[in-house]
Amino acid sequence: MAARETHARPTGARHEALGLHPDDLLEMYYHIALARAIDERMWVLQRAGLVPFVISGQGHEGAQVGVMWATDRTRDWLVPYYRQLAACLVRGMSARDLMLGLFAREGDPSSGGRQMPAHWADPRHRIMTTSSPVATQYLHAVGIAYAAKVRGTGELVVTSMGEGSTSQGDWHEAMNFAGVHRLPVVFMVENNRYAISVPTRLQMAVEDVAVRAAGYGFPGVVVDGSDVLACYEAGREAVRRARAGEGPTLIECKVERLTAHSSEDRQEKYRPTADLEAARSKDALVVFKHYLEQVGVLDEARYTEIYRRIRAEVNDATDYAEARPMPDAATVGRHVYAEE
Amino acid sequence: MAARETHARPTGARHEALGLHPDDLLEMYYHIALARAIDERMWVLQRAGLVPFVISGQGHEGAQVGVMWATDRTRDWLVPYYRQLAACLVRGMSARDLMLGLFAREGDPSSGGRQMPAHWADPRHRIMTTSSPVATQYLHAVGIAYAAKVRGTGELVVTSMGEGSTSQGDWHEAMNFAGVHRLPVVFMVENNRYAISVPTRLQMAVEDVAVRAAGYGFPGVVVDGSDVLACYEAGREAVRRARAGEGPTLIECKVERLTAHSSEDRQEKYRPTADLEAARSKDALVVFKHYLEQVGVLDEARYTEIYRRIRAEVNDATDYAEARPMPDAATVGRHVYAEE
Amino acid sequence: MAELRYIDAIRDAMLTEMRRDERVLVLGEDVGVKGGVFGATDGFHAEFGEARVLDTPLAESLIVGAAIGMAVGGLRPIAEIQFSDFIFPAFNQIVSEAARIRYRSAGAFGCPLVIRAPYGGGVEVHGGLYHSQSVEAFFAHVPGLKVVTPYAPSDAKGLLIAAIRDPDPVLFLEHKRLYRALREDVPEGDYTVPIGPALVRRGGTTLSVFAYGQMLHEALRAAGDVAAEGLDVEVVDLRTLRPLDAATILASVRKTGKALIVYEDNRFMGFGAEVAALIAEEAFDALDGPIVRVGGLDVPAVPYADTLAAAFMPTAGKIADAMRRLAAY
Amino acid sequence: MAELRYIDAIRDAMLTEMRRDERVLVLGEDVGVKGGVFGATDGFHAEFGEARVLDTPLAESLIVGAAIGMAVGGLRPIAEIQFSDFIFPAFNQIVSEAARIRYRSAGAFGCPLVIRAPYGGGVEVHGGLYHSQSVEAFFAHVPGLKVVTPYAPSDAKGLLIAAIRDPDPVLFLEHKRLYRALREDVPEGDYTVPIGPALVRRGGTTLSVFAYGQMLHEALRAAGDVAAEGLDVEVVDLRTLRPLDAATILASVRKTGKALIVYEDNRFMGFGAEVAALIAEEAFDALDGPIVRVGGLDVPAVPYADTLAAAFMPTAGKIADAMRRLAAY
Ligand SMILES: Cc1ncc(C[n+]2csc(CCOP(=O)(O)OP(=O)(O)O)c2C)c(N)n1
Ligand SMILES: Cc1ncc(C[n+]2csc(CCOP(=O)(O)OP(=O)(O)O)c2C)c(N)n1
Ligand SMILES: [Mg+2]
Ligand SMILES: [Mg+2]
Repeated sequence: MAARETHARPTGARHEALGLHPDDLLEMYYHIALARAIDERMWVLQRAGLVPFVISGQGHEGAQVGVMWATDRTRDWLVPYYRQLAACLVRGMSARDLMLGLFAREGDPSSGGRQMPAHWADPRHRIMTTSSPVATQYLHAVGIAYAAKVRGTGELVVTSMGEGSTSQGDWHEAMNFAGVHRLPVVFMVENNRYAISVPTRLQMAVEDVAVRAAGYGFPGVVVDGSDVLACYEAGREAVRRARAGEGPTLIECKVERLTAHSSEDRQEKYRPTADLEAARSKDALVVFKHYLEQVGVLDEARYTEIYRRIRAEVNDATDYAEARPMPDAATVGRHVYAEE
Repeated sequence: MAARETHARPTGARHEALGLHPDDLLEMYYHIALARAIDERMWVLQRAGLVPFVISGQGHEGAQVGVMWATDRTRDWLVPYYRQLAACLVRGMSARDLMLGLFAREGDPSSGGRQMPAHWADPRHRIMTTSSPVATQYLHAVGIAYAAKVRGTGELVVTSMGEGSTSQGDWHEAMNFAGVHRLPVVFMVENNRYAISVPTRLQMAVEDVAVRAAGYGFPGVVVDGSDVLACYEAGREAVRRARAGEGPTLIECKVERLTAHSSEDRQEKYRPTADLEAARSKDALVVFKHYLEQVGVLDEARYTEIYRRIRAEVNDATDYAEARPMPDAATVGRHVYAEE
Repeated sequence: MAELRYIDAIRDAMLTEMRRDERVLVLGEDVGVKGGVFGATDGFHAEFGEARVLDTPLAESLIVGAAIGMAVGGLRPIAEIQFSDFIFPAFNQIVSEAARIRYRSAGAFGCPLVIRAPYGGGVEVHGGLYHSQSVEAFFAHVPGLKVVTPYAPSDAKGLLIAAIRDPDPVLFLEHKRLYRALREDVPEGDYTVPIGPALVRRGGTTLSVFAYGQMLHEALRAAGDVAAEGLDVEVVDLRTLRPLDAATILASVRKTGKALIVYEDNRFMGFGAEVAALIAEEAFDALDGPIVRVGGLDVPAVPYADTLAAAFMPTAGKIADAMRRLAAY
Repeated sequence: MAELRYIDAIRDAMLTEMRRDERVLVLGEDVGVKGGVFGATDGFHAEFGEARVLDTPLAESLIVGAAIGMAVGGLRPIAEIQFSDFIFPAFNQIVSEAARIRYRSAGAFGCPLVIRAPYGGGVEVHGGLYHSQSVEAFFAHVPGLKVVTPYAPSDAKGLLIAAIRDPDPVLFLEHKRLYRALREDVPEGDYTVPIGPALVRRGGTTLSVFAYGQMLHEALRAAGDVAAEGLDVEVVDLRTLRPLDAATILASVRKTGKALIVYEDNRFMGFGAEVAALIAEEAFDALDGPIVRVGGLDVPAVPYADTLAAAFMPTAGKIADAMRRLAAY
């Protein structure tokens, strides 16, 4: 991977060259840190037996915030996958929204408690409803992009999945269609080297899934997912292309899965400890903080302030969601079809 | 395409350099010509109302015979698609076998009259049973190749499909799996620029589907399907790789569909006359004959002899099949499950 | 009113809606310049252009999956599956996705999408194992989907327009043998037939027959044949399989006391099983005889050779025999 | 004999066959070092190596499609679908391919293949819409497939070995709630239970209940509960759904005169429809009451929140109520 890490060590010039203001940087950091804090709380709640299940985005947050930061949050779409907690936050979902989903409580905007946690949806923020069968969302994304193109709305669509999910036929069918019609879509692959327990060695014969984009007639780029600014830069170029009618881009972010696959998984069985430790050194939360300190954007005071704000939000969201009632059993039959 | 046609004009040296004896060449030509003659007869029978349906391999024969000639006909597998009449002949099916399928008569080795014509099967010749849903066969091919590898039989598998069928998810899933396990499989794509009426422009954003092989970690080559020796050469190298444990090869043969998609199709509606005329100039039957004449392998006498033999075979097969009874209605319920 | 064949009525319905509502588009294999392998979209490409008459790559999961996205993105897609036999690669997108978008988002998202698929076989179809299948049973089982299979040209038009305007995904199954079989007066322009209600096509008192699609045609013929023998058979056209019109079915059985269900699909677990189960539970007290099903053979699909295809198919003759036996019970 | 849980019996069956026959291999997602998400292949990777315990790429159509090729190529693949909810991408390969290889080649080729899939939900499963589904109805409709869904650990072992040795494709459905629920004496080593025959698990005279999988457990509990009220309920474990053991079903109904069918899957067009239809046609004369079905709600799948999941599921309580009503008819 070294050959592809062409970015110099962070200097002040980097974010400035990207046109990012220190306030942007702090907001980006806040979203990464908030996502992590919510996520960690979810595990605590699961271990305490308060919720039955959690699936996590830890280690993916920097890539998501970087790429999503380049989109227009009022009109663009996100067609997410289950690790995109941070992306959903950037799109405007709140900690309360996410906690309502975790607890499956009344008012959960994603599914009204019908889906497992991490199956987000929010039409207010153009977050398409998430399903479990992997890769299906790529096809929805190209369909939404086609509609945007035909209707001339100027919208674009970001969608994502893990590297394992690229083995599904739907992935290929979506890539192909997007290439043929030069659709305004940004395909993310969050490559964390594992599909549950299956390592990339058994998943694909190439190191970078991004090389496949050439076979569909559009660019594929590889970025270090711990380098938030590099992700932003890749996202910005992909957004520019999509907006200009130049078509799709595949952005492969090399990320690390810092937790087990889900609360049902015990990764020690298949993942060497050394591998997990190495992963921790590629944590965008740490790397980006370091950058912000170096360039003088983040100092102790600001840091404390951000974490105070986050802690309050997470506590509030947890208390709020836990206090909400379970969905009314009488509603189980609703919304199978449109209601008059 | 010009850039990829790197072969010089035919000279005696070409087939000699490939180690092909004049007898091989004549046998190859015979198979191409026989396939064409059977195919043409099928259309005649269909137009005469003697059979309800025909789907054709005209224009694909040279590519098939070229590639298949490189395989070992006693142990290798063919997992065919509906245009591979010529490939099935090379594998050992007879004109009678094919005509029994066309007429759907008792004794049809492919399906006992259960399938539409061109859905071949023959365990004696290791021709896997063909189905209609396109691209499914690529997955069967990689499964057979996996079995061959695990069992250490030294067998390899050739499978094929049209360029349109590469848009199916199954295509991708098979390519990926074959790459991961370096399976002994030769993937052919017979690119005739149309999927029924849909031109490649709407099918894929790249000119050569072969470029996609790189994304699966193995070579993809493009060959001119009217150049039988080039197809043989590509096949030979692919077979060598497979046999040596180096894994799969994708061979994209640029061929021409000289007929409508099937007897149900009227191609004038979507295909310009000029396009069809251009296609005729790329007919391997003509191009290969020309080569054989140039290098002095085929003369008038041999030509007449070959066609006499072919005419007799086609007539015999037609008469034989037509005279056979229809399948006994009482057998309709057999072979849903294994019989004791 | 114009005398139209079934296929013309289908075409007319789409044409009407595409002219009325520019969100409506068709997509599928060969629907463009070729106008579809059965001609359902003949001329559309010239009138509406490539963006709204979209020849897709050869991939059914794409066709349905992208159509879902189009529906969410504000369009009204009509996806054509070239033959219903090729709908299975799209099974996941239909069952796990289209049918659940609304439920799983608790109503926040909807999926107004029509999937048209020609189905069915018979000796005349010469379709063999993969161009003849009946697929309704798989999909009628799926909550969130509607499944419609009209018999008459006017219903084909009216139900298709209703399907296009429906806020939920509709699988629209067209029996290939009906396409060019009969002509019927079909109202011009805007005309809808509601999704749901069945229709008594022939009143009778001896027994009730429930059928749809091509089998309705066979059932009507059989009813005509046995009428001479004094059997007064009621024939109900189910038209919509999901939601099923239980009221009309039960009312008919309550009147006649006997039920015969005819379908071309494999008998075991075919759609007739649900109709039988419904009657056996809800109208048991009214039954004067066993609930009889006449279905296709339990072999993978309709074989190609005429002899075998004939052996597979339920026909008017076989149906008439079943009527006689049931009437005599 | 060893006291085994269901999951252990499954594991034991595969282990027995893999040791006995080196053509047998397992493939699927996470079946390797991890040993499967439910542990069915725990330890296999170490014992048999990567080639015979194959972690596939994340693609179900590949898993089944390649397994078909492996079967044709002389192996005996056991394909694991991680959750039955994820079997739909493989629908085409199962229905159009595996189930038809033999028929379409008039017996020249066969496809000895087992597809294992954990299914089912319930409040305790917390699976939500995509980790809880019952999928048997779709597949029981398919000629050429066999569909098996054992309830007891010993049956799980015996039927799985029978499935592995079967010359035709078998879909083997394991209810997730049974995995660790009960223990039973299971014969060690080579042990088969034939595919096909149903089993009367509790004899009775008041009415017959037909169920399978987890619902059999609920039905047995309900039968126990109503016994105190004087209802003598017969409970039949169907075990194999295709081929269905019509003889045992009909004999039971002929004895009791009343039939109740219980299944967790969506009620409409669920497997119970076929059982009801069979009885309504073949044992009508013996019926003393309506054929009653208790099934899952007709919503897309089992919702996640406990309140909603409970509302979805047929439970012993609901089944007992149905027994009482039917007995009183
Ligand atoms: C069609 C389908 N098959 C199987 C699963 C079960 N499953 C859930 S996540 C997962 C692994 C996904 O790996 P990857 O795509 O790399 O994403 P990651 O979880 O690593 O982010 C699997 C096999 C599923 N959700 N959908
Ligand atoms: C899954 C599936 N969808 C649709 C069809 C109908 N169909 C048969 S052949 C064909 C076009 C195939 O085009 P291509 O792959 O380029 O092969 P060619 O016929 O040109 O050799 C189509 C759409 C099919 N057989 N299978
Ligand atoms: Mg991963
Ligand atoms: Mg083609």
